[in-house]
Amino acid sequence: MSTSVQIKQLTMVQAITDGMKAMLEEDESVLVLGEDVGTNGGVFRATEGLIELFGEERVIDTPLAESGIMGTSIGLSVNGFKPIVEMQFLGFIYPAFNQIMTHASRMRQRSKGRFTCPIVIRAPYGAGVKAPEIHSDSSEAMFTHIPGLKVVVPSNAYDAKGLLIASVEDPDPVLFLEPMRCYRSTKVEVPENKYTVELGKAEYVKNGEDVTLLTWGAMVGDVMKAVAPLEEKLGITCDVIDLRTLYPLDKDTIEESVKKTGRVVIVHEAPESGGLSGDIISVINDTSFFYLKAPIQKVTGFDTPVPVYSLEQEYLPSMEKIQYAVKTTLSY
Amino acid sequence: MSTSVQIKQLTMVQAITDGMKAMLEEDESVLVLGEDVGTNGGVFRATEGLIELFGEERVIDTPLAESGIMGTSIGLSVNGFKPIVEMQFLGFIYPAFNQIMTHASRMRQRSKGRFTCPIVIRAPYGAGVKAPEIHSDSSEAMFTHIPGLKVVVPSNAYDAKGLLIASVEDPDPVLFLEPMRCYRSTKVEVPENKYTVELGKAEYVKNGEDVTLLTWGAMVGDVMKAVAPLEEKLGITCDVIDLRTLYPLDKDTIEESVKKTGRVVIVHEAPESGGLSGDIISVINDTSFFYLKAPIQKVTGFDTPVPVYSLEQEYLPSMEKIQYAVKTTLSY
Amino acid sequence: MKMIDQFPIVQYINENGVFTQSEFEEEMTPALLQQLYEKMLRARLLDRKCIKLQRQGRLGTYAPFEGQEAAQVGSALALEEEDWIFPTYRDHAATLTFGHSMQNLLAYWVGRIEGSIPPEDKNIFPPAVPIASQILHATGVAWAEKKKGTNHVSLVYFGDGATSEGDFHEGLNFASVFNVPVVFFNQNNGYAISVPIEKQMKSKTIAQKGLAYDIPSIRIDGNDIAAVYIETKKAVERARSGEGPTLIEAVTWRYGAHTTADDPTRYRDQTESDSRRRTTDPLLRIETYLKNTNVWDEDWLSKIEDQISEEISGAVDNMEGMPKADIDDLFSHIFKDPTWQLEQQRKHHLAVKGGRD
Amino acid sequence: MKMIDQFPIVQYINENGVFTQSEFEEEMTPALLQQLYEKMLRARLLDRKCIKLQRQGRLGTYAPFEGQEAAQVGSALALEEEDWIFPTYRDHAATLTFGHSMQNLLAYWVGRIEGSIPPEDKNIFPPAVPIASQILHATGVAWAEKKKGTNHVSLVYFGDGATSEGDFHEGLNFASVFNVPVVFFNQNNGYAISVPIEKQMKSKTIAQKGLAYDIPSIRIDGNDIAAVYIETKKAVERARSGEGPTLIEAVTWRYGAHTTADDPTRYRDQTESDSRRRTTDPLLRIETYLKNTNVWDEDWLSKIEDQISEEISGAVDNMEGMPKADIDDLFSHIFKDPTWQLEQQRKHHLAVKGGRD
Ligand SMILES: Cc1ncc(C[n+]2csc(CCOP(=O)(O)OP(=O)(O)O)c2C)c(N)n1
Ligand SMILES: Cc1ncc(C[n+]2csc(CCOP(=O)(O)OP(=O)(O)O)c2C)c(N)n1
Ligand SMILES: [Mg+2]
Ligand SMILES: [Mg+2]
Repeated sequence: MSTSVQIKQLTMVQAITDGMKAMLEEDESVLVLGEDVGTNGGVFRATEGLIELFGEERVIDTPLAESGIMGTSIGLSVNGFKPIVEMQFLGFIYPAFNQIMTHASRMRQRSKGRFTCPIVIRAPYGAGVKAPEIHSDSSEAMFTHIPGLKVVVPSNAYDAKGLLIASVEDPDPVLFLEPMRCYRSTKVEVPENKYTVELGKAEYVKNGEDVTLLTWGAMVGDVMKAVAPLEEKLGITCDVIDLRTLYPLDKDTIEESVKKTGRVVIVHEAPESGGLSGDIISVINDTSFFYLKAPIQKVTGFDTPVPVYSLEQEYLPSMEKIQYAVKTTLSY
Repeated sequence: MSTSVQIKQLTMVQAITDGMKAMLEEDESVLVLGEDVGTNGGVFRATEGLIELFGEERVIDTPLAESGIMGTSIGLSVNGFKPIVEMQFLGFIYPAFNQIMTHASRMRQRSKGRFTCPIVIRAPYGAGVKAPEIHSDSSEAMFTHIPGLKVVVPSNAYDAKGLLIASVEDPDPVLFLEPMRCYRSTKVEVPENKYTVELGKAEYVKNGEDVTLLTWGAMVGDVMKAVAPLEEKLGITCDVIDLRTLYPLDKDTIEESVKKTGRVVIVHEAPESGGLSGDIISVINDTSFFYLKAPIQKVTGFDTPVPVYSLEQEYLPSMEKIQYAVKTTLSY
Repeated sequence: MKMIDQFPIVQYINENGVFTQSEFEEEMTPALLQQLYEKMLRARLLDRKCIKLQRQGRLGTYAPFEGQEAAQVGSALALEEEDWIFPTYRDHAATLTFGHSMQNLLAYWVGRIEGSIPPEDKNIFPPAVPIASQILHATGVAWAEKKKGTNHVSLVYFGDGATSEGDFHEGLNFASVFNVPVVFFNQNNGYAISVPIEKQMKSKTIAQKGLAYDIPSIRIDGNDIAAVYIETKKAVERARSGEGPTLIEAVTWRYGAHTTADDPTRYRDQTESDSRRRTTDPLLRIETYLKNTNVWDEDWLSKIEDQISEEISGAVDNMEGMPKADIDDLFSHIFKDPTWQLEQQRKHHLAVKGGRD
Repeated sequence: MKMIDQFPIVQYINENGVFTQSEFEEEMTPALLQQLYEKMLRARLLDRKCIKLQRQGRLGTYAPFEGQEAAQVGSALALEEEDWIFPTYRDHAATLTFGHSMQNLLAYWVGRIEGSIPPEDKNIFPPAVPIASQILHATGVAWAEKKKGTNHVSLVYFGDGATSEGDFHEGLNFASVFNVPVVFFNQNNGYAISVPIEKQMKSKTIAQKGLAYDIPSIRIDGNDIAAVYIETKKAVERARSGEGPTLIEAVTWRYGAHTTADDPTRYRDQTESDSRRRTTDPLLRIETYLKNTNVWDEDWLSKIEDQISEEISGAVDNMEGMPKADIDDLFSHIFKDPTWQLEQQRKHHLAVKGGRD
């Protein structure tokens, strides 16, 4: 038998299923819990087939109660299990906010490590798929402000599986956000075996010299599309960095690229005020202030809730806005 | 009878009571709701005497349920009332997070103004009073990221009354944070009549030339103490700005001062990552980038939950750290 | 006594179209039943149209309610003009009956804000999307009516799944403690998406949950519009006269998918829906009763079918003819007066868009 | 039947020190009752000491429990070594009895993390501060025991006020649905800070809230340690043998303030506390019983009082002799491996502090 790694072409949602399957197989303490994750295989089919393979003691349809899911998962995790919790949409995580903010994230500190909560909270998020209202929130920055919680966002199927496995193996709670727009947008090669993508490490999606674009999730594809014509027609070359982990940010990669280019565009779909762009600018201020040649440009959502879908394309960062921001940063 | 305004010497908590009293008197639709706000007069005595004056139909002891308080207040506010809701401590607001994030703040948008939620949510917050654990959270930045919600923090009794009245008169939901450390730390002159302090406007607490210090709440006093010796001994003169409203930030005042000094120190007690310093740096980046002479310095809490009180003084921004930051910004 | 016996399913007209609670037969005149039938038919035809439109790509994801018409129509009709209703995403039969605009209702499912906005004189809350959260709003609104000294009431819809959320509990407790004029109208359709009620709760009834709060509860046949109408009226009258909240569990069934994005064959045997259509269907029941009592009239049926079809196509045309969503709506209703951030973002947005659209 | 009659207060030893449920008199031997008395006395003397220390500025704000000793001690003793308990900020009599370190318990009230950390072999959760949130943790922990196939159980403490929170409802429902081995132990002391139970709920009992979930419930005299001990044992055995959760409402009274920062005279007549001391006090009841049965022994009493006083002063000394809180504790237990932010913040902190301390 050869040792060569089997490769499959998978969508992001399939890669996520694959990652959960790998961990359920390897580690008996891993559980999957949530609304409709069992028989139905999840409203996005992310848990498809898992209950058949692992049974309803490990893949659990819970009552409709997010605080209940989160709170009991805290108990399960303290007492030896590793729950992978699905919040059906990020917009429905808020009833569980107290349990996340006050308990899951503080348990290790409150007990000096005696009790810990190795929980992964998965949640589809973001706009652009014409979902009904309240289904498209992008509130990741609220969670990066919760000490004791890591926040991860993959932009592609390969990372999704590797980051998910790393999150399950992480000894602390991780919020794992899944950009709905990426769920089925494309298939990429994903190894069949288990592998991890390290938390806390950003990735250069492409390299350039003139401007650094910092982004994550569904915006990575948009940014790549937006910079292509700039590169081809105007010869503007860009570093495009997929941050992948939003807490802790990969300071070193950000610093390295900003020191090279001196020009930065941050792209995210959450509202500008309170959005993660603030934190990123803060990190750049701390590490690379004197290298900046121009004010940092932001392409973000507005200070509004994500609108109903007739307006969501207006709300989302557009190609034009990204290009405009790149040009603006070069105009100084 | 003279028209001269009566002045009283009040602590901040008394000024807050005074503000509620003024509004309860003036406007029949104003209600006060919360846990222990009636007979007990609130655990900090902020509602002391109100139930005697206005009766239990208007000053209401509710069951112990934050989501319930917030959710029913949404209904009350849509249907003609102006609830002033007390969350007993900011650390206990999280069970109400869904109602605030998804409903109170979005009602106007979701109905194009047909339904609105003029609610004031009062909450004592911050560390430094040796409160039991979980009682000292400083999570204001999570709320500045909620579109549709304003966030206000007074630093003294005069502002507290004026800002509170302005908040009650505001047609939209306002989170009104009361720094526990300031509740009884000092008395200042407070007019007996009704007056407002405009939301969205910062205040110069003192003027200087060399460095801009941006802060709010209990930190204002600390900053003033910290800069006094710098000024006296080293001749470093400072703008100390009390932001007062955290959303919307007073961009113009920040810009004006930063353009003058070119050097900035931001002081807050919330954790650094995700803290409001990010937003402030972002505003400075947008408005005054080319005026900055040095990286912006931050004196903040750590990326940790507010610790139990044996460690809270270590956690809180100290005089030394503020002075260190001022000197650092001047070292460039 | 077992709970399930303590809360028997109250029925007025049984599956054979026979009035079993004869004292109400007088109130439920054939004319009234025809009117109720017409409202149910109107809702059902709209629901079917929506599914068609969704399949044609003319609506987005849609949440159908076919099978639940009696529960929604009967309860909505039990209210008076100035009362309030709090629908979920699935309660179009109720909102339509209570006076929501059909055009706006359709607009909701093409992602238009207008969808959430009722006619000026109708107290209809925007549909609740986060499960159970509206139970508190209904309680608060009704509490306000009580404080104002009116006799208007709230009626709030929620599903079997919603009873698991903390907000259900807090809402019932507040209503109980403050003796608020609200009717908690549960549509127990046996499923929360794929989760059957047996996995949602161990209790055999939802009605028994009222016992925790000393709230009078009743379990009714939600497919029997006579039972729904009269029992809701009673609850509404209790509320109106200051006697406080009532919990109604209307046992019903959703024939179709949770939403058009859902595939019910994954989690339940759809033959149950087929057999229920033939046995417990709310429209069929009235049809049978009217036939039994010789009031049924095929001409009348085809006349109202035509009227309804016409109304629906008109509404669809109007909805599809709506001017494009206004970009200003993004910025104008966040606060009464936009903050500088909103002004600036709006300006930047329009500037970058330029002449694009 | 009225709820209040459906849930009568179960009592074993009445206020006159008479065993009213004689079948348990054999199990509750005088020796056992002496032991229970001693545990209650130990808790009470510690509680009084804490209030004194707080007045002297040697403890911070403190939450006293005097009056609730029977409820806490009796229930904690009904558990086995490997079971789990989930206390609130007021359940020191329970945690102490279950084996928490007295020194750490004191340390909690000088703001030390150590306060939340039980001895290695004791499954005691950090005290819950946000009301009712621990009910879910207890359910999750017990669920884990069930999944592991052990027969350990959880017992969770919460107050009358806590029943209003959504987490109470969600916890009971999860426990019911998954048939989890957890005992929900409610101490109904009639007040949530200043809010009397009549404003907290309209229902006359807390026990009846179990009906919503088909969870067996019982209402007991929480000041009768025999009733508490035996009824909790029954519930624990039910849980242990796979029969699922039980809700126990232990009706009790807190003589003193909510915390040392609270002034109960603002919201209740303190003479009620005085009269309760003379009538329903949990220690007095055992004393009377032991006197009635001629087992009471003043020498024994003064011996154990001395022992306890000594233990307490030792614990106070140890607590006050603890090395200063370690700054590293601020940074070291946020994540297993500190992030760069934490490293950097720690370094900066120590650098700026310099030799200061
Ligand atoms: C807080 C929250 N969690 C999850 C969801 C996703 N969701 C939408 S409908 C639904 C099931 C609701 O079931 P039920 O209350 O029985 O109402 P039904 O759809 O059957 O009418 C779920 C889980 C949501 N909308 N809100
Ligand atoms: C979520 C939350 N809200 C408010 C508080 C403030 N608070 C602390 S104790 C308490 C009353 C609790 O009453 P009860 O549950 O009856 O317990 P008791 O104190 O009587 O033992 C309140 C409101 C809190 N700790 N957590
Ligand atoms: Mg349902
Ligand atoms: Mg109590």
